[in-house]
Amino acid sequence: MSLRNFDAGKGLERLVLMERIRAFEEAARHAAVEEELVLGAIHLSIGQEAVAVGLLESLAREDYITSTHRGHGHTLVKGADPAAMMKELLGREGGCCGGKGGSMHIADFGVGMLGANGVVAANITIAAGAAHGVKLLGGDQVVVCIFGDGAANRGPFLEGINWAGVFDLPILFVCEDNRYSATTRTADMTSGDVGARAGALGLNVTRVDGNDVEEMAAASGEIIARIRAGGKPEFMHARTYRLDGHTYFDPATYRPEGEAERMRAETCPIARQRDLLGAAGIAAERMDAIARAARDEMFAALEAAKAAPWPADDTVFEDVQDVGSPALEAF
Amino acid sequence: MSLRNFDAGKGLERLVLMERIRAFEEAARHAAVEEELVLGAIHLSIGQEAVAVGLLESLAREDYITSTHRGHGHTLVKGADPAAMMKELLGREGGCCGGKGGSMHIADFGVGMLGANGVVAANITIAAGAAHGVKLLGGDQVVVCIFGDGAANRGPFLEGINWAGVFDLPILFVCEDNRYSATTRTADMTSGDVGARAGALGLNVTRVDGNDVEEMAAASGEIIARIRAGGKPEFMHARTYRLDGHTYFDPATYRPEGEAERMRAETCPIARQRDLLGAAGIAAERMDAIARAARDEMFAALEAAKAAPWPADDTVFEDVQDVGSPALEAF
Amino acid sequence: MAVMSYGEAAKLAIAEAMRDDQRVWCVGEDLGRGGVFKQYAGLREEFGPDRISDAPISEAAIMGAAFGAAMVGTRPIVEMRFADFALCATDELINQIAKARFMFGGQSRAPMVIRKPMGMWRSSAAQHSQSLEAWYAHIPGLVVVCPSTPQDNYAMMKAAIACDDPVVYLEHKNIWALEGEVDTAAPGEFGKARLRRQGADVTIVSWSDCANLAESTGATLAERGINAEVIDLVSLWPWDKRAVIESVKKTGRLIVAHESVAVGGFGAEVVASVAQEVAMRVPPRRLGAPRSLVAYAPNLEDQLRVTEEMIARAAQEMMEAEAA
Amino acid sequence: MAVMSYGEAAKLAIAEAMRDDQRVWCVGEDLGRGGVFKQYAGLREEFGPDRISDAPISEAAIMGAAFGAAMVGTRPIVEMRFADFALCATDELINQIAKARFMFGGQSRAPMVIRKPMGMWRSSAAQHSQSLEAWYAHIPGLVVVCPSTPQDNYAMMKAAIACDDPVVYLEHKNIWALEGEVDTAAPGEFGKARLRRQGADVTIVSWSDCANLAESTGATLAERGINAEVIDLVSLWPWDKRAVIESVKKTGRLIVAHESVAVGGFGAEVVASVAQEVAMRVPPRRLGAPRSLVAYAPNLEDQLRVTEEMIARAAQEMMEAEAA
Ligand SMILES: Cc1ncc(C[n+]2csc(CCOP(=O)(O)OP(=O)(O)O)c2C)c(N)n1
Ligand SMILES: Cc1ncc(C[n+]2csc(CCOP(=O)(O)OP(=O)(O)O)c2C)c(N)n1
Ligand SMILES: [Mg+2]
Ligand SMILES: [Mg+2]
Repeated sequence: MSLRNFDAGKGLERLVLMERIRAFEEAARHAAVEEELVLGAIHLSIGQEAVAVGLLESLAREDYITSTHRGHGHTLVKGADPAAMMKELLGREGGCCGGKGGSMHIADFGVGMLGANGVVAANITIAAGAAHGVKLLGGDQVVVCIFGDGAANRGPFLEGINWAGVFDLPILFVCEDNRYSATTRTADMTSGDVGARAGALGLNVTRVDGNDVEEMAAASGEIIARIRAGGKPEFMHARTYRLDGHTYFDPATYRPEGEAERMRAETCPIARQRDLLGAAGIAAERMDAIARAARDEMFAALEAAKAAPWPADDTVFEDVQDVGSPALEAF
Repeated sequence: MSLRNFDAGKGLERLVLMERIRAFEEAARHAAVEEELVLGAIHLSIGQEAVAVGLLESLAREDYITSTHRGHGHTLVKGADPAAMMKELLGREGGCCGGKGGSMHIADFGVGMLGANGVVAANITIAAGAAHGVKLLGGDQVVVCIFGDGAANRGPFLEGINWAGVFDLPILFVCEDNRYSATTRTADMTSGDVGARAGALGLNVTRVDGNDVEEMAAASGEIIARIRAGGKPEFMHARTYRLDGHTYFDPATYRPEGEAERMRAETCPIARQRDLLGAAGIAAERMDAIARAARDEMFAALEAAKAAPWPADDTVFEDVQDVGSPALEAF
Repeated sequence: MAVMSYGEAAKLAIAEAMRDDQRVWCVGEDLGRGGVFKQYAGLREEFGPDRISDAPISEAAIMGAAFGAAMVGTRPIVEMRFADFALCATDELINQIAKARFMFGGQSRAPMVIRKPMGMWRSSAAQHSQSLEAWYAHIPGLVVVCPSTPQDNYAMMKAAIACDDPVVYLEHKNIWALEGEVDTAAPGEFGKARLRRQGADVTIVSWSDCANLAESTGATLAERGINAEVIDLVSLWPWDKRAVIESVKKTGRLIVAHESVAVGGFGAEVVASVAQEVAMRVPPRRLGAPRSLVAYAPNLEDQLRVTEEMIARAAQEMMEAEAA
Repeated sequence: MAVMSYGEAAKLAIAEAMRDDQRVWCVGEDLGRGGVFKQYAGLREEFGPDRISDAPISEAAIMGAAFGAAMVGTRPIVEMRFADFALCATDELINQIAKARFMFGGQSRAPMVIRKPMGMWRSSAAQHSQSLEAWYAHIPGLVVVCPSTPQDNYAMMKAAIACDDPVVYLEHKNIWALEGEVDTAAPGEFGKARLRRQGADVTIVSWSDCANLAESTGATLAERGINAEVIDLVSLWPWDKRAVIESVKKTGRLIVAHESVAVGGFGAEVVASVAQEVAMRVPPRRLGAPRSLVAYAPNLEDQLRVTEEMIARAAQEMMEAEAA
């Protein structure tokens, strides 16, 4: 990213969002590791914040996204309340899913966040369908479907993207390529090229540096504008890097020595954005304050979550189904 | 196909095989329509014979194929006994699957024919696995996996081809593109290009006129030789045309007017091969005799099938499983 | 009351619902040409290609995309062609559709009808003949319907389309042409069994096409002096446990008959539920397919079928057992 | 006899089988790094990457390709990671693997072990917690195993690898670390239940981790003066119907307890089978999860669990019911 045309005000907003994601996940990790308050697996997107931030800023609240098991960042940027998210991670009342879903099923339909998913690639056909629904209802929302590099090896990748192409749906598919699928280097289990797959399925493909929030934002803005203007479905391949393990308890020892350290030093999207803003004349103190504020916000969210009660026991029988509900006497 | 380098002897052998497929299916259709002896659905490959014939002649008996619901031709060319096949279509004792499978599950493991399949695209991952097994066992067989154009829209297409690419397996995937998926024009439900999909999955792609048996044979021979020599998995897109309906009872009224008639007149692979052989000096009478012999052979197979008894009732409890078999007293 | 076939009855219900509610649409392979069993014949002409939508051969996408479209406010009817092919979309149905509302804490609904033509259909062999209704009854979040008559295929289809839960709708493909009277004013009710015959001697519980067999067995038994009460469950989840229990309390004898494999079939649920609440006069009986696969040859296929004679014999044996 | 964990026991069985038979190999995601539960830790070092093979995230291909490889003469062990993800390969397992031998008239076999770690594992929520053993028991062609102890996870894994049928092998992911003695000389037998405790008052039938709960409930009940006979089925297909029936003939009382959803669970099969053959002193009882989904919050998850107290109470009520 060069300084030409750089809008420092926008750049700062993006930094704020990235710091908030980072802080949310650090608070979540703290809750998990230090306080053992998060019982299920959580998957951190530390190092990948620029994708969520750059990608989603062009969306309106009414637009839709579907996400993955690694969806905190996407959910936060789409507009969900971090306190409700943190309560969900702790399985508490007031969690955005009432404590029933946890991190892997985080969702906030009120802001168009149609759900993380515990099944890799399952969100791809669902997102295509959301766009199909929008088209049938004559709405003008755009759908953004985010998945990992590993997801490109599952059948729904082909079926969902073909579907969007056939029905000409208002959707952007985004492969958030952090190079790993759990403990496996994705390249070792992938033949050919992910972007080319989408191209062969008839979609226009854009490749971006997913650790450059400015590039992400610029590219996403253009694509989403095209789609909103009645264009065809598109595909984005965003290269990034997962700085931590697959789950918070994965030491990620399978990575080549020094890789993570080097990537942390060279490509952390937050550090890069700070450098850029610094070069544009923004004082380090101001940026430190942003990071501190984000930390304060998210640790406060954690405190609020810790103070929240467990969901009422009998909510486990609610929202299963109306007809033949387990909450009914008869069953 | 030009006459340069044309080997009329080979060309005649190919004609024989195509006529045998055609005659087998005409006998089968006769049995179904006129005699109501075939009770399940059968899917005829009339018009597509050149694909089976050109494709499979380079295989040895030990090589493997997997096929689809439209698999009579492949099975026959791979070396199965037409009488056993016809018995299977009539559900009789002595059928290649003992009358348990019928047309859609026709198989002859003795000649490396690992089964037709009633589920579109399911044979793709299975074939990749057969090649995987060959590689693990240190065998030198090649696997040929045949599926339709409609199958390219199912997830196993992506998963199976990626698998073959990742594990570098001795397999040729062949899309037998007859333009239709049941009653739907496949192009209307397909985004992008099928060959390009395979290319994006890392495979070398060859496009051939599947109604030209000489071109089919030449291309297949080269590819299979490459694979046998230790090469990588490859992909072939063979364009052909289904002259009849999806099943024998489908009148196929959904096709544009005159399309089938035009295709029958212009592209029937048997007619084309006869023209070629005629130009090479082969007498029409000789070719007529080939057709007659094929018809005699297949109608004799039908008579043999009609004379065969039903399978013994209690075979329905055999070959389910060894452990916990329904044939055991206890169950 | 009009007389119509089982297939037409569901089509009428769909057409009426589509006229009433613009959000209802159908999607599946070949629907534009009427669907593989002609269940949609003529609907495209009225409703157009967007609402009677073709689909690629992509069962996972058909199911998953319909679900996505349901989440944003449409009401899809999903056609799976053969219940067997629906297995290509199992993750979508079981892990996504059935669970979403709960996992997301009530934020979403999946008002969908998932049509899965089921059952043996002469010489269709093992991949086109399955009856897996027991699977779906076991999955929280799903409603499961197995209609056996034109009346119920009309009324339950109407109810399924109106329902805000995902409904697995299993039509039996052997009875598309079965004709009967349809009262379009009679509403379909989930969990309400249909009494196909009253009787005091033995209760025969069934569903789907087997319920038709059970009813005719009832007539046969009557000639032999046995009054069977024949209950067609119509829906398996919820199912009318009360009606069955009341009947068995009266008759003291229970036979459950279904086409699907007996082992682990829903008949086990019925028998177990009754056994937990009613002391029967004689041990209950389950009739279903042996744990073997559906074969192509007709004589082999027949080995797997529950027949009228099997049900009648069971009833007679139960009467005699006690007499003895 | 060595003491080892449930997870190690299966690993030992696999390692021994792989040493004995070059055709045996394992395939699944992340196996090279030991697998998600470390069930394969160290095996790649001994057997190399071809026989402890990584896989793309392609459950359908893992299942389908392993089947293809089985058809040509290898003996694959397929790792599905979580039983839930196996639903992405349902067509491959149900329509292909289970049916091939039959459809092809005995020409092929599918000697495969399909490992599906099942069950609730603290706060894994609805997509990582399912117990669907009842589904597989209902499918002709499949063998179904649910071991609950290191001994059985060793012996049954050995038997499963040696078996020429496809074996759905459901390990419970809550007990990987459970330790116990393993007699490597004692062969595993399909369809042979393990008597976990002898008693004459009430028969408690269970499997998978719930069998451990049933055994400890037996001890608790003994303190309260009730002698429970605790039967661990170990395999659900085939299952040891005779052992259960003989036991219930003795005790006259039957409880079936399992972690999975009660409605349509395999407990229904057990209760129905017994009810068809044995006149019991009191109505049988089934204990399983309510027909709801597994929730993330621990207190909600606990609402779905069968507990020792629930089983004990059921036994006591059954004793008192008769006394009254
Ligand atoms: C169908 C399915 N298979 C396997 C898993 C287990 N799993 C969870 S996350 C993951 C890796 C996914 O990799 P990728 O798509 O690149 O996303 P990332 O974790 O890198 O964000 C795997 C294999 C799953 N959740 N779903
Ligand atoms: C998974 C699945 N979906 C649907 C069907 C029904 N079906 C049988 S053949 C067919 C058309 C297949 O088209 P194509 O792959 O082009 O093969 P063709 O029939 O043209 O040879 C369909 C949809 C099926 N058998 N399996
Ligand atoms: Mg990744
Ligand atoms: Mg085709």
